Amino acid sequence: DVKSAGGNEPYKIGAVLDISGNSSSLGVPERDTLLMMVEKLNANGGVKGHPIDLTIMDNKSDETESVLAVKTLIEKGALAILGASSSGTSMAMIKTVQSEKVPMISLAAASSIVEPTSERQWVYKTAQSDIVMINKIISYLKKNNLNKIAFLYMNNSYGDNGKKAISAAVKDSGIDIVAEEKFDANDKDMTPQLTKVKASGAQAAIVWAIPPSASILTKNFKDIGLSIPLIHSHGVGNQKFIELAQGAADGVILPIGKLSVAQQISDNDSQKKVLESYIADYSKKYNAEPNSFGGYAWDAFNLLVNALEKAGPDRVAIRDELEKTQGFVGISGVFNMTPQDHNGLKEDSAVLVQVDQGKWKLIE
Amino acid sequence: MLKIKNLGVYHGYVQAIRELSLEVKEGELLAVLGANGAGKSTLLGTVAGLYKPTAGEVIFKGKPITGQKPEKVVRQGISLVPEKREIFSALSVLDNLMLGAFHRYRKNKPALMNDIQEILELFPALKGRESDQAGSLSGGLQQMLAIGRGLMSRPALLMLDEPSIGLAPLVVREIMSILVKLKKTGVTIILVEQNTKSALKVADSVLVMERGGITHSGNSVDIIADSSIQEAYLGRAH
Amino acid sequence: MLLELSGVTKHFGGIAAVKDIGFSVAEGSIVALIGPNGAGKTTLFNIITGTLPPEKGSIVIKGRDIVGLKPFEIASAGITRTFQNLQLFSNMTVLENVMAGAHLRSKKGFIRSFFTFPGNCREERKIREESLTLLEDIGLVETAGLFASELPFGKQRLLEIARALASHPALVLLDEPAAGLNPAETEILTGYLKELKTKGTAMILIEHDMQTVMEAADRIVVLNFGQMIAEGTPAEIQANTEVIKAYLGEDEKIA
Amino acid sequence: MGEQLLQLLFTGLTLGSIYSIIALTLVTTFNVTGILNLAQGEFVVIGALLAVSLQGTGMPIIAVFIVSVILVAILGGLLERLTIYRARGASNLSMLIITIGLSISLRGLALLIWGTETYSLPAFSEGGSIIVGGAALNPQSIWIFALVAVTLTGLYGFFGHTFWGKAVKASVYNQTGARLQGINLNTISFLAFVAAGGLGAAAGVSIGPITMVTYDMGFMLGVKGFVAAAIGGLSNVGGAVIGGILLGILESFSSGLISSGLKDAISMIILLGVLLFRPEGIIGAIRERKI
Amino acid sequence: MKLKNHRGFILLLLLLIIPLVAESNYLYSTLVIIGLYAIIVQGLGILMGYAGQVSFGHAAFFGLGGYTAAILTTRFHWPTLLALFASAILPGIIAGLIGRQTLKLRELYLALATLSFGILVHIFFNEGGELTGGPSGMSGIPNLSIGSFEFDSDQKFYMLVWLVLLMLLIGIYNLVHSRTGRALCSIRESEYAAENAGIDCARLKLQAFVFSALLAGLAGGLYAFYVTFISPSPFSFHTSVQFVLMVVIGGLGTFWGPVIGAVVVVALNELLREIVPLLIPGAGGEYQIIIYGVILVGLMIFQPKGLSGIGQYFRIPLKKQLKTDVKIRG
Ligand SMILES: Nc1ncnc2c1ncn2[C@@H]1O[C@H](COP(=O)(O)OP(=O)(O)OP(=O)(O)O)[C@@H](O)[C@H]1O
Ligand SMILES: Nc1ncnc2c1ncn2[C@@H]1O[C@H](COP(=O)(O)OP(=O)(O)OP(=O)(O)O)[C@@H](O)[C@H]1O
Ligand SMILES: [Mg+2]
Ligand SMILES: [Mg+2]
Repeated sequence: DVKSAGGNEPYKIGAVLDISGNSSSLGVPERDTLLMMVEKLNANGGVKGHPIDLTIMDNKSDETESVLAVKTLIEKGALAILGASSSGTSMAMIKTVQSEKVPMISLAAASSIVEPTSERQWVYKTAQSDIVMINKIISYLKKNNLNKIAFLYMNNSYGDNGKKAISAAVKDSGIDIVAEEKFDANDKDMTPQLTKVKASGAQAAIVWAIPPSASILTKNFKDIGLSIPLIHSHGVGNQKFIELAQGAADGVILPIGKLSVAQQISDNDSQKKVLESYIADYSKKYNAEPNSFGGYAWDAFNLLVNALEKAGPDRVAIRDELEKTQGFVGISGVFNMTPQDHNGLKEDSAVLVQVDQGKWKLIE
Repeated sequence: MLKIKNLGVYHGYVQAIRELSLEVKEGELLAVLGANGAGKSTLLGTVAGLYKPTAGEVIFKGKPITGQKPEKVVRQGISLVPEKREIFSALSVLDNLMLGAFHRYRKNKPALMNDIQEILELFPALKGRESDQAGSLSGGLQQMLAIGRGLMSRPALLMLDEPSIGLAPLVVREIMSILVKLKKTGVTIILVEQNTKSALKVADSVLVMERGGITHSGNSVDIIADSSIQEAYLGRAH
Repeated sequence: MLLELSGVTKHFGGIAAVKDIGFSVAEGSIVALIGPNGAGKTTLFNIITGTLPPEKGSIVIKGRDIVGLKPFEIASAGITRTFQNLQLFSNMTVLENVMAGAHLRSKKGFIRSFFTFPGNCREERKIREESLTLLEDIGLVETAGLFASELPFGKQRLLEIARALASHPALVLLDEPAAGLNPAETEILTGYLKELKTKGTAMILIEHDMQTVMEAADRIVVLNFGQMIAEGTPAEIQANTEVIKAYLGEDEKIA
Repeated sequence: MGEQLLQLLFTGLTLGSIYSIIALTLVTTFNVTGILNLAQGEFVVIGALLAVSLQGTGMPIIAVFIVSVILVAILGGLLERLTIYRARGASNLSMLIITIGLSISLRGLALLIWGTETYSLPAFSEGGSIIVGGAALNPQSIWIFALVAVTLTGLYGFFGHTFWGKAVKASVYNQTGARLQGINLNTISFLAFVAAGGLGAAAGVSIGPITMVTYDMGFMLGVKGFVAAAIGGLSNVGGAVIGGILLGILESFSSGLISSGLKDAISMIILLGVLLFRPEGIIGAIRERKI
Repeated sequence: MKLKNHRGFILLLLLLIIPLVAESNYLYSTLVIIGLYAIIVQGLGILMGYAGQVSFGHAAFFGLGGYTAAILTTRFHWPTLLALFASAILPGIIAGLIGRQTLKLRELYLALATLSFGILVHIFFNEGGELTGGPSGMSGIPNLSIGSFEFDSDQKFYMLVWLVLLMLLIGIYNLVHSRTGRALCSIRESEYAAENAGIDCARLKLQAFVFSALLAGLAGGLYAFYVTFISPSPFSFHTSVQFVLMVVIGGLGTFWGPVIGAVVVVALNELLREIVPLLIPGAGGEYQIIIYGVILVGLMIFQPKGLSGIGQYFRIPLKKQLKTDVKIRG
């Protein structure tokens, strides 16, 4: 029972996650991580003796449901809201948390969730913005003198945000996008798009997508005999991608949070210890490797706990503390929040890796 | 052959048949008369298994068939030509006739084709239209098809619900003579008719229904002679 | 003349369902249309009411050619019908069926219906009263509240007639109205139709019951294989050998 | 350019084979019961997911195929008894809603058992793509076409040449009439769903190697199959196959030559065109006279 | 008119008093969503239940209304009230344009045509680039205001939505109890007979279609102003199916059916979310989905004519009820 843990009044927090529906592959590991974290925290005496009472609600990946869920949670007295898992469902909650003045930490990537910060005082997020990843890729391209690229993206808000970010980033960089193709999350064959890429003379292909379509694309890529470098986004940063691509993934390059290559990063890296303990805890409890989505939830939860410790059960104070976060070492990177930056992650939060015989290999 | 005891049938909460009992002997042609809504169609439908009685018993050849489903009843040798015809309008005339024999053959045998030829002889108007869609036929031709399909099942008990509807006078007479012939081969027939005159000509016995019950029954000669029935059901011309 | 047909023709595939038909219907008269099964009678009704387009020919009502008009326009020109294969509004009550038949006699459109309160609507009340009277005349008033599908077969036919009459048409096309009625009931119906005629409604009557035809019709048109084989008064038709051979049968005695 | 067009054609055929097999299963149930089974996509998915689990036990692929087909066929029959059978006599729309309800529940069940993960299935035959004229053809699509051909032949034989086939058709057009001829509608409906389950699973196991398998992909597959079936005329088995292939090729060429974002739009416009100008489908079905 | 016939309306009026007693934003949001759906489904009910024409594309009109409001206010800075009117009218016009051809189709074919229209519009939302904001959608939609009065709280919005609904219900009540309502029903029953009774079926069907699109658009506009963020995902085919579900669950061709359907579907979802974890500890969304589907199937089996028919159980004495059950078998 929650109350008995520390004998003190529990702190209520809420989470709205995309547990079922289209984005369930995000919401499920997030839920599992949160459940694990709460259990561990409460077992260790909670926040200054106050146990955490976490209510998780499933928005079924639906925006309207998201609004209803966040309102329920606020009604039940949640001090802060974690979630939602994807951009659309997060965006739908913003009006409510802004007008009800409840801090919210989104687990989705789109930078528009926290920008402009003047209209998003209550909204924070833990996933790296696309631009962080894009910059990693751009520098790789420049280093290898690849000036003509093809950009392929999934036709949803993940792909759309990637496209916006890269179009902005390649300006004045001397890199040309010579082919731009999109595909549906449900598509079963991307050969038509790749045929166009093949004809365009691109020197590298960049793909903004998640599995399974990202894996199908990778298979098709190999099948039609394309041999230019294939660069994916962090959206494929899990073992599943490699598994599904059935061998075709070898050679794929991508920027990624450090979680997947925790063993390979240098011991000096401040994140190393945090990463290893998360992996250990998660594998022990669920008998599976954690992925970056779970990592976003880990970060959001701990950021909140940090703020709670300093602020106590007061929404305004929690918000203020979140904004003051400095040097917080998380799974996705080291967070330094400011009033202008409600994400707080920089390029050092990502690394470039390459798939080598079915394993991630750090390449810098 | 067919025995009905104290039958009661409801449509919703309208009682369509109340405490009705009757008996039909083998090889008999029974005509059932009665005003609209008397319950004639309901009676036939109940025997055929389309409606479930709330009371009473239906016994066919000594075996109770009360409440059995139509697909089972027809296998016992009872066939109904329903008043709304219920033909398969998107299938061809030929297929419609074939399906009439479904419970006998289930396979496309030469014997089946012979039977179909026989039916087409009875209804020459259908000849040459075997491959037409049944739904494109005129009302009367559809009626012939429905009767033909009923005959295809070679029933021991044939029930016809107003077979003369929509048929030209010549054809009505033709049908009545077919019924007489059938009867001679030992088929038992229940004929519901509003075309009283024709029906009485061929019937052995007659039954008059009113509000779900039987008001008169007897052989056709007696019934024709009964002046009260004359007035109520036979109209002026007799 | 109320209705004049000439040269009306329609084929289905190879079958000439209706071929070069021409006759006319005088105001307030009954014309019977008879002929063997499949002769094209119903098809002719379908053509007159605009349900099927004719290939050739003209159909003129009150001086206006109605070929090419839609069925509802033809209805508002004053022609309604009953259907051989019943087309009742099954999930509506008997009264509603008749009131729907009276659609043309009221005016409110979609928007006005939305904004007016029906309880205060005089028009609606009037239609209701008239429909009940009509049901009374045809003998269905006790069943007014039943769903049309709950009526026995014979009464469903009567309801079709009532619905066709509800718009006060100049001409009604009746497709076998007496089918499913017993002789006594048929007699009542015949009387009713004759009375209707005296009130000025013209009718075309398809009917296989010769007694009704002979008694009610002013003129008879006989079709066979889509063609008109005879036209005349009941007495003339009765004596026409071709008609007897094709349709009535030798030994038929007509009262 | 020629090579590119050939590649697009091959891709279209691969997609087309997937859509055809699903359209074929949809049309079969529709022909037999008059019910448009929106849970058909779920049968496909569950068949494929079962195959994933069975394969995990080390069974050979042929055994996996058979067991999964049998299990889903049983599931289909079971669901028919539990739902469709109990609702018999209800309107078409109610039946449609029931199948929607079934598809929702089955999706939930799949989520519960197999989770949100994406799985892959091994191809029936070893080896990579077949290269023809510089373009790659996925060998699995040949297997799918074989399945389509076998099913199609079976269905044609059944509906066109057997007494039972006629009886089944008749029961769709007029239920009362059919029962009066001794045709048992309950059995037919039961068998139809058994077949729908079995065929669905067969489709699932064969397309899995190309599409990968997630618990929620049934819905989209169902919709695509539905569109393909409609292009073919909705009640015509041959039409369903042609509709499926057409849809696949159309999608492939429009995303390869025009714009991938508009690919679905183009197939929808084609569908609308077919509906408005040839509502009976590209292969005309018959229309009945009602008056 | 007798009081008895208006019990529903009185109940609705009572609902409007809730704000005086309750103070739960969650409750109001749920009621706002129910109200919006009820508006759409009530219009769809006229089209499906009365005119007998199925539409699997109404999420498109809902979305068109929402996007119209969003685009006009954020891109062109229209006054919100004016944009709200436009959000009803534009879908109406579009329905008018596509309806004439589409409504010639029957049953499943009509369902398919509306479905493909719905998917087309959804693609347009996704592909609209700058205009619609693409898959990421548009944020920054202002609050709805009339003059200086701003609908900035759930409570105010709730009052607005349900007042609109109440007024629409009164109109629809008039409509279905009028000559037009009867004519619509007769189209559903037999188009041949309706035409021969002088009813212009094509026109009337089109009117019903446009009417239902207007209502869906209006609800879409209100939705945009309520959530102040809009993206393509709430307007997909799934939503269209939900609307059809609501109509059928409530009861086709009944006046109260659609409202009941909207209430039941939304409330059921919310309830399951609360109750399922209590019944099955640790249960996630999976169980909710399964149970929801099972309930849906159960409703259709045991109440195939919809929930609004349930009232009859209370009116007919039990004895008669038993007899009613003895229907045609099979
Ligand atoms: N489906 C039904 N629902 C409700 N009531 C029905 C239904 N079918 C028939 N009835 C009622 O049952 C009674 C008997 O009807 P039935 O059809 O058996 O009469 P009938 O003698 O065949 O009449 P007809 O000569 O007109 O065919 C009638 O009162 C009728 O209203
Ligand atoms: N839609 C159609 N398609 C094909 N053939 C048709 C169609 N409608 C009618 N026919 C054919 O046209 C001919 C005339 O049919 P019609 O229904 O007019 O006959 P009828 O004189 O009314 O006969 P009955 O007295 O049997 O009702 C018939 O041979 C019929 O099969
Ligand atoms: Mg009868
Ligand atoms: Mg006719």
